[in-house]
Amino acid sequence: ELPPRQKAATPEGTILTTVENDQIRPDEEYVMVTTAISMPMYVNHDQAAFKRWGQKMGVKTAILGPSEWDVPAQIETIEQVIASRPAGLLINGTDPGIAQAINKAVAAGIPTVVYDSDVPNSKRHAFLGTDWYQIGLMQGEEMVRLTGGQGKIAYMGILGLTNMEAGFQGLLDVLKKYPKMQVVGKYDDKANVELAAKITSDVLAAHPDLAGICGFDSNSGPGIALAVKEAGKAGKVKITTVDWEPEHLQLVKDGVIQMLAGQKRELFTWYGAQFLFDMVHRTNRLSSNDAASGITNVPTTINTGLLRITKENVDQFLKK
Amino acid sequence: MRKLFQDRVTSLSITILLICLLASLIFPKNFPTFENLSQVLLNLSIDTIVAVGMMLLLIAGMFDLSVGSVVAFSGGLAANLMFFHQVPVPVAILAGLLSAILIGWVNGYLIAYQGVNPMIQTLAMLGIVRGGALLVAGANIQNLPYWFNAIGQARLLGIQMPVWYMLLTVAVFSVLVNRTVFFRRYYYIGGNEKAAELSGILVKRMKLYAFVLSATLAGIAGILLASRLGAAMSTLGRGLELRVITAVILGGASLQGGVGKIPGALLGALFMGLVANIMIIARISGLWQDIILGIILIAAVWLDLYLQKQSRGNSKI
Amino acid sequence: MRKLFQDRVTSLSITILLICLLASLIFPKNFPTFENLSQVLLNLSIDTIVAVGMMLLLIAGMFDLSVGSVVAFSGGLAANLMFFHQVPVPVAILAGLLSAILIGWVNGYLIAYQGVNPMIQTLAMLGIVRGGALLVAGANIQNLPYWFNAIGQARLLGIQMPVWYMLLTVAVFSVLVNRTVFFRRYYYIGGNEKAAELSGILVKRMKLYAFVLSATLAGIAGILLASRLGAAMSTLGRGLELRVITAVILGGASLQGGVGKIPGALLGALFMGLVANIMIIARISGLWQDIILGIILIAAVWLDLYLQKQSRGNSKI
Amino acid sequence: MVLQLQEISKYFPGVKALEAVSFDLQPGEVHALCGENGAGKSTLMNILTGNLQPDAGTILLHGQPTRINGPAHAAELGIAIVYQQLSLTDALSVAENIFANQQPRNAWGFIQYAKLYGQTRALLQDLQIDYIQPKQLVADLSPAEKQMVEIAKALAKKPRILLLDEPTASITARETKTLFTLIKNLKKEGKSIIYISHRLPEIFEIADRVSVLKDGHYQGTQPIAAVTPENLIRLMVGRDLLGHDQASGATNQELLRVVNLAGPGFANLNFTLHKGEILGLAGLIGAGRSEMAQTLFGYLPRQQGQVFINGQEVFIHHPAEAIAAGMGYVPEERKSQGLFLDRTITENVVAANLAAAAPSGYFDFRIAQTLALEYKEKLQIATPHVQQVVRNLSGGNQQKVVLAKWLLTNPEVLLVDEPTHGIDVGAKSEIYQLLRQLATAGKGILLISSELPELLALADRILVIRQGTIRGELPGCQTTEEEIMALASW
Ligand SMILES: Nc1ncnc2c1ncn2[C@@H]1O[C@H](COP(=O)(O)OP(=O)(O)OP(=O)(O)O)[C@@H](O)[C@H]1O
Ligand SMILES: Nc1ncnc2c1ncn2[C@@H]1O[C@H](COP(=O)(O)OP(=O)(O)OP(=O)(O)O)[C@@H](O)[C@H]1O
Ligand SMILES: [Mg+2]
Ligand SMILES: [Mg+2]
Repeated sequence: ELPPRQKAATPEGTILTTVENDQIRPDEEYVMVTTAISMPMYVNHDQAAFKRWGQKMGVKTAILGPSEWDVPAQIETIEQVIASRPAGLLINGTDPGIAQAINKAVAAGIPTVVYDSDVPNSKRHAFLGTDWYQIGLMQGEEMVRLTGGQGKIAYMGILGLTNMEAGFQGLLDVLKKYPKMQVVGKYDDKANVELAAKITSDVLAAHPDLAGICGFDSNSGPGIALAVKEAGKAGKVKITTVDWEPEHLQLVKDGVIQMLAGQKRELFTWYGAQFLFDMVHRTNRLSSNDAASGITNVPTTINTGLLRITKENVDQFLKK
Repeated sequence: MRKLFQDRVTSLSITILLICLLASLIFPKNFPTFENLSQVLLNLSIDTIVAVGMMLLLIAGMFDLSVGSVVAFSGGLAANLMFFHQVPVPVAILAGLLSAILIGWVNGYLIAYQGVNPMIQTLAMLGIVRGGALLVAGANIQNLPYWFNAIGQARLLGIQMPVWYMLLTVAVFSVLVNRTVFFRRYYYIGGNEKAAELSGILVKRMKLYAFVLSATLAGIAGILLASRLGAAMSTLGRGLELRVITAVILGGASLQGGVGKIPGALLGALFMGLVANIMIIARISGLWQDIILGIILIAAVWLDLYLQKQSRGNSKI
Repeated sequence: MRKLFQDRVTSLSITILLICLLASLIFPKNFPTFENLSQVLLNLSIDTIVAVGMMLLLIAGMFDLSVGSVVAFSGGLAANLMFFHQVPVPVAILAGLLSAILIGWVNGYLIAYQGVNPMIQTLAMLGIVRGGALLVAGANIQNLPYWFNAIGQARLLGIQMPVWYMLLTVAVFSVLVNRTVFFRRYYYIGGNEKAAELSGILVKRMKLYAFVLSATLAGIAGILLASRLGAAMSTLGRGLELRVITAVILGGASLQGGVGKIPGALLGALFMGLVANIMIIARISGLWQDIILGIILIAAVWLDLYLQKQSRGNSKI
Repeated sequence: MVLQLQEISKYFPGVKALEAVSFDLQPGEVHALCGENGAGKSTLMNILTGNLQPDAGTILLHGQPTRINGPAHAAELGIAIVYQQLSLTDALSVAENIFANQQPRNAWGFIQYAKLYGQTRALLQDLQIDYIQPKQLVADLSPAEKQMVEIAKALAKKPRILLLDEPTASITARETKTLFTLIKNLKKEGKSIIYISHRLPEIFEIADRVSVLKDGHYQGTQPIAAVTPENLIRLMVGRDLLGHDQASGATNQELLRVVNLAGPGFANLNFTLHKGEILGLAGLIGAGRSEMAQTLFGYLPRQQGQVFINGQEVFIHHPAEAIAAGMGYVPEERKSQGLFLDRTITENVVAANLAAAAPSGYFDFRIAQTLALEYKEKLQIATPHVQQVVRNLSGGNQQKVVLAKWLLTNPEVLLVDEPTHGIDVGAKSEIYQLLRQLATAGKGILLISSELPELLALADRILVIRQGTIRGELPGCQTTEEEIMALASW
């Protein structure tokens, strides 16, 4: 029995578990599937908001996925969850490779929303998130501003992740425009603070005149900052990085990190879940049978935008 | 009854049956369904194919940490050739497998003939091949040819193909390892290398073959995984080596070598797959997953030991 | 001259000296500077403290995969107590260390007295303790007391404290392991467990102690790391176990047990740290790093074997 | 009474290793313990050193009922043992092995290495084995040297009770003599010694009293003067032994010819082995006989020289090729070189000839088992079943398993290195007969043995080796032990 040939990326299948309006079924459960489920950033933003949403709406929520960054395991989790027919699926778009699993869910009639990074080849009903390319652009532009458009730049993240590679591309595209900016290296910190610190101090030894470093994963920032601090170059070597965990914010406040490109992760999952709810409850009906007419009654793609956190506004975030 | 617990394959089978029974009672709607169980099998098929090779290595008293990278590399290379160079599907697959064989050969040659420490050799190879996977697969290669994807996505009797490949691999190697002179030699090598050499077994050559075989199986697994996902990613198979070694040891092998049976590889993987599945069904999430899995692992091994001791009587040594 | 290469500590020292010399010649401005070298040492200090305990375990023929999590947990627990419960710094540190001791004790007890497979036990413990680290330090704890941060951030002779702690640990354990009856027993245990038992060594108890010791050192490392960072994070120490085991094996230990010397732990870590440092100074970036590091690792081990063979003459073992 | 055992029993699954054994030991006595392989001698010793706990019975030490918890406790109680299975650690030096866990230390608990090596040197001198260096690694010693180190290790504990479990099984006459002098000295100091050996002449030379075990049952104790070798054997075996003087079947047809062979530790080896002949190799410890055999067998690298089998030159680089050329090699160290201790008897027996159990191309367990059973009968391996793990066999029975493994390959040329190492008198005569039969069937046997009576009884010719070269050739039937020793030592 051969698999179906790839068709155009439009949602198919009828949404099975529709419920009229605001009545909540007792077994109405929304499941979020991510990878690296215990990463603090995910726990404190995505998952916290999703849980709050569930409590507010009075529906069941569950958060599943492997504890390490393991895309195949995330796919496996999605596939196993499909078997238990949740009301809706909220999926962290960690890699385009999860398209197959998303399509399975859609084909099984489960409303499926992707957040964080889009999975373009999939039939997901909706996407909310940020464009990682934009994160790269933002870091690049800030770096240009901080260094006056000249000097040596290094950057690091997890190599081989699609969203991060897009971010790297954004950064490079900005730097390309400034011939006096020289990229001296791309490094793999494997999402590890100690490794990020090691790489940074080695880079500082290699390039005593380094102008700036950009980090692309949650652990890059603290690691880079540690090494720069220990080398006594805090403030001299400019750092821009992603995410706004307490330690990132503190480092901005201390003047070690100059800018954070933050994502509005709470919005991803809060509104993502709401989209699922609205699909299930057909809150906004656009036709007599939206699923049959091949449309969804929620926005298809939403860019939640980025936060720019610098020393000027960091206090507001710290006080949150 | 007593004898049962002396053999890990039997005792693990019983444990697995009990777990299934219990899970069926607690989650009658979600656990014992065809859909769920076939999905569990599908999810462990890749690991199990790798685990068969690892079991053989452990029987011979060795192990290979580079298999996870080989999974990523072989799939990545095949995908790269198909996508960027329009190489026909079978040729691309063959290239992926050949690359795996080559990696296994280098590991085996340096370990068996040059005496390089297996841990350092295969760990270094893990890094090298992971780097290679990044080179060939970049972030991600998608839109692979239909016939390539069909290999891993087609179904037979409603069950996706990788499950069948896995069962075939386990069955074939069970018979081979049990019944052929060639493979039985690995028990002797793992039991006492010197005595094996003096009994006329070409220990070095056999070791080389074992690494080649294990890498080849990892290569096959990599192709299957890429085909199943319809995409090649350089991060595939990360951490797979430790997962597989754990499954294999759970299935009755020992790092000291000389013991283990091929079906144990499947059972070990199945045990871990079922525990993971039940935790998903029970909606246990986040940090509790690791904690509970850890406790269950220890408890399972401890229980097995306890039953063994009981059935052996109280004899010391 | 010939004898030199029989001992890994000497041969590795020579290799490291040669590497340093070469790097100083090629990169005279960047490599042989006080800042660079002291930073290299600082970056490997945490790993090395853990490696000392791991070396002892490997000498005794065992290993511990849970150390990476223990690093995160002990620091996390101490930070949690200081930050949320205003516990005085020394008490919090003590609590962190006690938790590490407890973890080591559980590992050691189950492995030595209950016979649980060390690989499965410590891998399961890795998961459990990582979960625990998330519980105590989930949100990442900042703003730790000044005196706590001072432990890891203060400097002596311009070099940050962790380097001194590392040197102290290596020195103390080198002497102890070399010169005390208690620690020398581990060579007997690793060399031939049964013979050790027959020689009147309480093998089980000694094994338990080794796990406790290794976990304690990991606990110390964790406190130091948190103090150096001025923060506790649940993700600290990820992948540290394999890095440390590699360093220790490079430093002359073997998974079979019975061999290895404590300074080897430092030398192994130093070798890897220097290679990474030089690669970056040499402008090798990104994925090539892993590939080249892997090749250098294999080459170093192979060369060492080759020289050993030469110096031993052609006698077969 | 130093030590009294009352009704000691010990059971293993399927085996009654000891059944109500009683026994006593007087101060200043050498008490020999005799019995067939698997009679329970080592088990009894293991009970005395606390490795095993008896299932029933009491141990009275100096009249006090005592529970011996383990080897450490036994050492505290003044009991030391020379194990039948070596208890040394290869990766450590001789000195550290001898003083394992009791290295001399200062007030701070630090080991005093100078003292350690000094004491070791003195001890080795006492044992007249000072050709062994205290700093040498045990891994580099030959089995015989290891055995001497093992003895030194027991003596280093200055025990009041010394248990010797087949201490002479792998050493030569010269070391045996030193050992006996030592034992006599200990006796004079009032120490008590339990002495286990399968070599009856030794027992008559050294023992004051002798006790016999048979199948785990105590057969009684007698003063040595009251027994003769014949009735001792009858007590042990339960029957009289057949005389094994069989005519030599040596022919003049050349089977194996070695020309100018050189390898690690020996050079210029020239000899011919004929069909039907048993050629003995005599020599002291470290003479290089094992190296010669292992080089011939392709295990050690050949440096130069030629080897002919049936007139055809053979080029052997690996034991596999040696087996293919019709050779077999029974190694001297059965534990590390001959056996797969954690595998069953069946699997060990077929190890060197797996094809024999796979006539159809597929390995067949039942055929393997049949073969194992056949050899269990032939060699009288004492075990309830052939699925027993070899580690659980008594030393002598383990040796028979190694022999069975090589007999199954049906070699033309069989190299046997200390083939009766640890084998009881009954089984020994069976093995002698077996070797004779093989020779009569036209095979050639190269017999390396440190037991001179064995060489004299079996060999058609004896080559005496000293320091890696042949120092003389003696006719087996006419020469004497003195003549051999004269050539073997200076
Ligand atoms: N751990 C064990 N498990 C099962 N059976 C055992 C074990 N140890 C010993 N035996 C059995 O107990 C019996 C006595 O063995 P023991 O080693 O005491 O014999 P022995 O008299 O020393 O023989 P030998 O002269 O061959 O050394 C043998 O039949 C042996 O197979
Ligand atoms: N692995 C080794 N490494 C170094 N030297 C060794 C090794 N094995 C044996 N020797 C040495 O080689 C010499 C020959 O030993 P070998 O065991 O061949 O003597 P042998 O004549 O067979 O004596 P035996 O009667 O003990 O069997 C000895 O001096 C021994 O110390
Ligand atoms: Mg015995
Ligand atoms: Mg010898």
